Amino acid sequence: MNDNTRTNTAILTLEGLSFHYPERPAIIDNLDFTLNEKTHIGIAAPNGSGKSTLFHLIVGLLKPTAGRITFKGREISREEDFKQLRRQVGLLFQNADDQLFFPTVLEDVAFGPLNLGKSKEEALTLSLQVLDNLGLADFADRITFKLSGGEKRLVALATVLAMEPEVLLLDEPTAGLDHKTKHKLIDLLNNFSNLSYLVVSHEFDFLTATTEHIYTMENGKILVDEELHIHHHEHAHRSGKQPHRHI
Amino acid sequence: MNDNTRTNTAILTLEGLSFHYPERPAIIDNLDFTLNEKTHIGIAAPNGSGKSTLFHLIVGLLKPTAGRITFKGREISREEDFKQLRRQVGLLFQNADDQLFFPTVLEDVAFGPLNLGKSKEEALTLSLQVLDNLGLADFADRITFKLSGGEKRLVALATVLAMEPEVLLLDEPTAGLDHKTKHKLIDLLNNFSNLSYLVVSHEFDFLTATTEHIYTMENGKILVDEELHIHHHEHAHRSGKQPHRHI
Amino acid sequence: MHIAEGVLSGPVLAAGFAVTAVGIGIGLKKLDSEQIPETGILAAAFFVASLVHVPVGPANVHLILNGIVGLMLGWAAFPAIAVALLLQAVFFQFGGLTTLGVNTAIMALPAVTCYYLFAPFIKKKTKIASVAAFACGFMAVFLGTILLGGALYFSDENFFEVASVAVSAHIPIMIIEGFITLFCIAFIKKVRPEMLG
Amino acid sequence: MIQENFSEGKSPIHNLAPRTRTLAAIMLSLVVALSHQFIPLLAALIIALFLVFTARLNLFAAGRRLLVIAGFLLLIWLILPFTGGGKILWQYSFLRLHEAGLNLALQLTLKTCAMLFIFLALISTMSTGDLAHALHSLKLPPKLVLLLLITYRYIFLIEDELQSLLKAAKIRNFKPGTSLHCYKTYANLLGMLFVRAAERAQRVHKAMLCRAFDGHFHSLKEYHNRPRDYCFLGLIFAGSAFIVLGEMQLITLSTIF
Ligand SMILES: Nc1ncnc2c1ncn2[C@@H]1O[C@H](COP(=O)(O)OP(=O)(O)OP(=O)(O)O)[C@@H](O)[C@H]1O
Ligand SMILES: Nc1ncnc2c1ncn2[C@@H]1O[C@H](COP(=O)(O)OP(=O)(O)OP(=O)(O)O)[C@@H](O)[C@H]1O
Ligand SMILES: [Mg+2]
Ligand SMILES: [Mg+2]
Repeated sequence: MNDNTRTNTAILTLEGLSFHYPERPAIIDNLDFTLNEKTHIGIAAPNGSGKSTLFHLIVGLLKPTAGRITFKGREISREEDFKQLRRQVGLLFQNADDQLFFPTVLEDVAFGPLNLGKSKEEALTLSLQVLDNLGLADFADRITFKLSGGEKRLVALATVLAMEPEVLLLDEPTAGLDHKTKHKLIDLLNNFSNLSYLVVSHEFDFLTATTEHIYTMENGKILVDEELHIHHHEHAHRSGKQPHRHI
Repeated sequence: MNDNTRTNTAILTLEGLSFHYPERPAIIDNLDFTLNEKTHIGIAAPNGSGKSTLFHLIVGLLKPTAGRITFKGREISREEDFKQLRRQVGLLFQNADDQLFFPTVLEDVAFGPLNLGKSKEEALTLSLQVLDNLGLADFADRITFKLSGGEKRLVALATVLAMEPEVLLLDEPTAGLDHKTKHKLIDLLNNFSNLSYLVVSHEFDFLTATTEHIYTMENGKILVDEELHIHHHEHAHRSGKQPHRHI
Repeated sequence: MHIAEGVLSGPVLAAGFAVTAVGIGIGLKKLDSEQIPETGILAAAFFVASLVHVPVGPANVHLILNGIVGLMLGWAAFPAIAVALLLQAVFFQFGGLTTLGVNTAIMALPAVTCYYLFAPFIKKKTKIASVAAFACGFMAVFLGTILLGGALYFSDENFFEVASVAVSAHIPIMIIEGFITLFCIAFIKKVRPEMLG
Repeated sequence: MIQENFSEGKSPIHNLAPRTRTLAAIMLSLVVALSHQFIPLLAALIIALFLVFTARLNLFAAGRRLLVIAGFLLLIWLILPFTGGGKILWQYSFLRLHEAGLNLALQLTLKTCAMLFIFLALISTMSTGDLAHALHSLKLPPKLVLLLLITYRYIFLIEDELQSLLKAAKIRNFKPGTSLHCYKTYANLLGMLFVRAAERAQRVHKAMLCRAFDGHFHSLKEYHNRPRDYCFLGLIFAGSAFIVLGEMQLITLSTIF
């Protein structure tokens, strides 16, 4: 679907981005960052370093106090531009509970496509297909509120994918998930090689399995020049030293 | 304070414990388990396997459909017994926001001691001391809802410790916390060698650092005979191969 | 839907306090201490929900939602609404101390009335439930505005025109509250039916 | 966003016990609410402004609170002077300006502003926790006080949840409008808010049980009345008495000058 020759060109560029909450010090401070097409980047940084804030800035839920956001070569500044951008940049919230507010899974997934002006039939077909791709075909009529934490996370991902984005922003997608669900998520993300994504997580295992580069944030900036190194740590498993998959 | 010769005697015993939510299959199914004095046990098990349910059963917030709970040699069955037990078994909830219900930190911490019949002065002194022990002395007058996620978790722990329990049940204390806060928690727990505790977590690093045994749950039972083994896994850090502490 | 301080006459203020005191008395009596967290957190949810502005044509109105409060809380609507209004006064200066009684009565009396009128039909599986839900939202606001108009009129007859304007301005809100209540109750029935009494 | 704007401050008023401020506010508000004459209402407005200054409120922020009552006052000024009875002061085709209506509008404006400022200076300068303790010491039912504390604590959390849900709708290209789709979306969003509130309430209740809660609410804070509290109450009492006497026309302009 994508023009393959464009790989390695910037899809999203942030220049000199700054932001602070009212009467608070700067959280994002003159931040520069470029996300290339079809690249997958991880961010691991302490609580409160501004990761969620950054994601909200990118999709225009918060307005920067200074700086430029460029998406596919166009500068994004007015709310109209952000509306366009939000069709192509999908944000998975830190808390899946905050993202789901319809009684059934199918209604929730179809909400985005309906808002994009699709007809009911188109929206339904698309939603069912997205659910199917995520292995959630049986979930269409389930009550979202009663799903488990991991299931909610996957449904929230479905609501984002139903908007057919080209870039995904994933905010701590694994918090509170067990190993099985985590590995399901890893497999899913590894199938999204056509998309670009940016993942925030405190778990290095997860980041190394899903991204090519891991950066950190400090003093309101993303540190791209000091990439994180991989090393070994203790880790416990029932199947011990034998070869194994996490379950 | 404790009688040291009693180490290695059972403090909490569960025998044939069973439970199911109304019109649902059994979540806890004929579970046997013994917690000895001054032992520290980790539980790592998938989402929905009943870990939180088990903790709620132990402190009598849910009533088992079958089975016996014995605490310090006494069988606990009536609500009166559980009231006694809850003074000595402190539960840290999975979500700290559910556990902090007063506007300021000090009021929240003092709520338990006041309910136990302590005078205002005693309750205040005790609360301030607990906050101090956790390095939260400056927090007394802070507004609970303005704390960060990690700070809330530590304050919730303070509210539990102010009841001066002998057993702690910690339900995913690290979810969403960064490395620094996680390590603060590890240091704290390692100072609690006088207490027994049971920690639920999906993070093996954390469990190996704080407990002596790691068990799992399957089919409504705790599997003690198949203890989890420790092995190595990839892990990333900016300071790479050099010796380091997590920050 | 509230009246500012300094507008109503002594007898009307006193009547408001009397009704509210009785209502809170009954409400608290029916509340076990177990139910206080639930009532308090729902009161917080109503406080927050009433900050939502929904568009009507070119204007925005904020929601009142006393019909839903009534369905979920019954008599406990009195203490819950009183507490929410006190906090609204503290944070936003809506209403005030002397009008707390009247303002609580204006919202809570219709809430309790609608609870008795419509709660028995809401749980039915037929179309009647939807009609009842709409009627509940509509009537709770309608009765509230009538009380509001009455409080003004009985304070000073010169307020007749002001009261009429206030009542007619609420007509679109009644219709919107009807729909919001209808859909909201449908949601709750699907997701957590035990919340409806 | 909900904010407690005036509770953090250092001023003679902030230094008073919450109970003193609550009592003073109740006394003054009642007296003002029952007054109708110009002199006492003017006096009340002056007392109120004096309190606002003493509390060292940010005057701009305090003035902005007048917007809350502006709509109602505008309505009053547009209607009352032209419909109220009494002598006709001025006439232009069908428009007639009546003396009684004009007086009533003026009187209401004075009263409403005075009471708003009294509330701002005396009540909004307390944190809600302090207000709850004041109500507790004034012998309000403990259940009601606990209800107030819990409502207050969870407002902020639920507001956050609401903001997140609204944002979640926005990133899926939801545009509010006058349509059934819009109302349905809001209704579902609110339904979710209520359901989550109820679930949270269950967990909170359990957490309270774990801390040996038995239905009785023990207040931690104790405020001792100090001399300045008695002085302040005395002053407020004198002010109130002046307003009452003025209202009863025992004090008139001629007695003052
Ligand atoms: N609405 C708000 N108003 C004021 N301050 C805020 C608001 N939201 C967040 N903050 C503050 O901004 C800082 C950055 O918050 P943010 O949520 O972006 O951090 P984060 O990196 O996502 O942290 P976490 O790992 O805990 O999710 C924090 O100190 C937080 O307290
Ligand atoms: N109040 C309830 N009513 C019905 N079912 C429930 C209720 N609470 C939990 N459950 C179900 O019981 C099962 C066990 O839940 P529990 O919360 O104990 O799991 P857990 O092991 O703590 O999971 P997690 O890792 O997600 O915290 C889940 O399938 C859950 O959906
Ligand atoms: Mg975050
Ligand atoms: Mg759990």
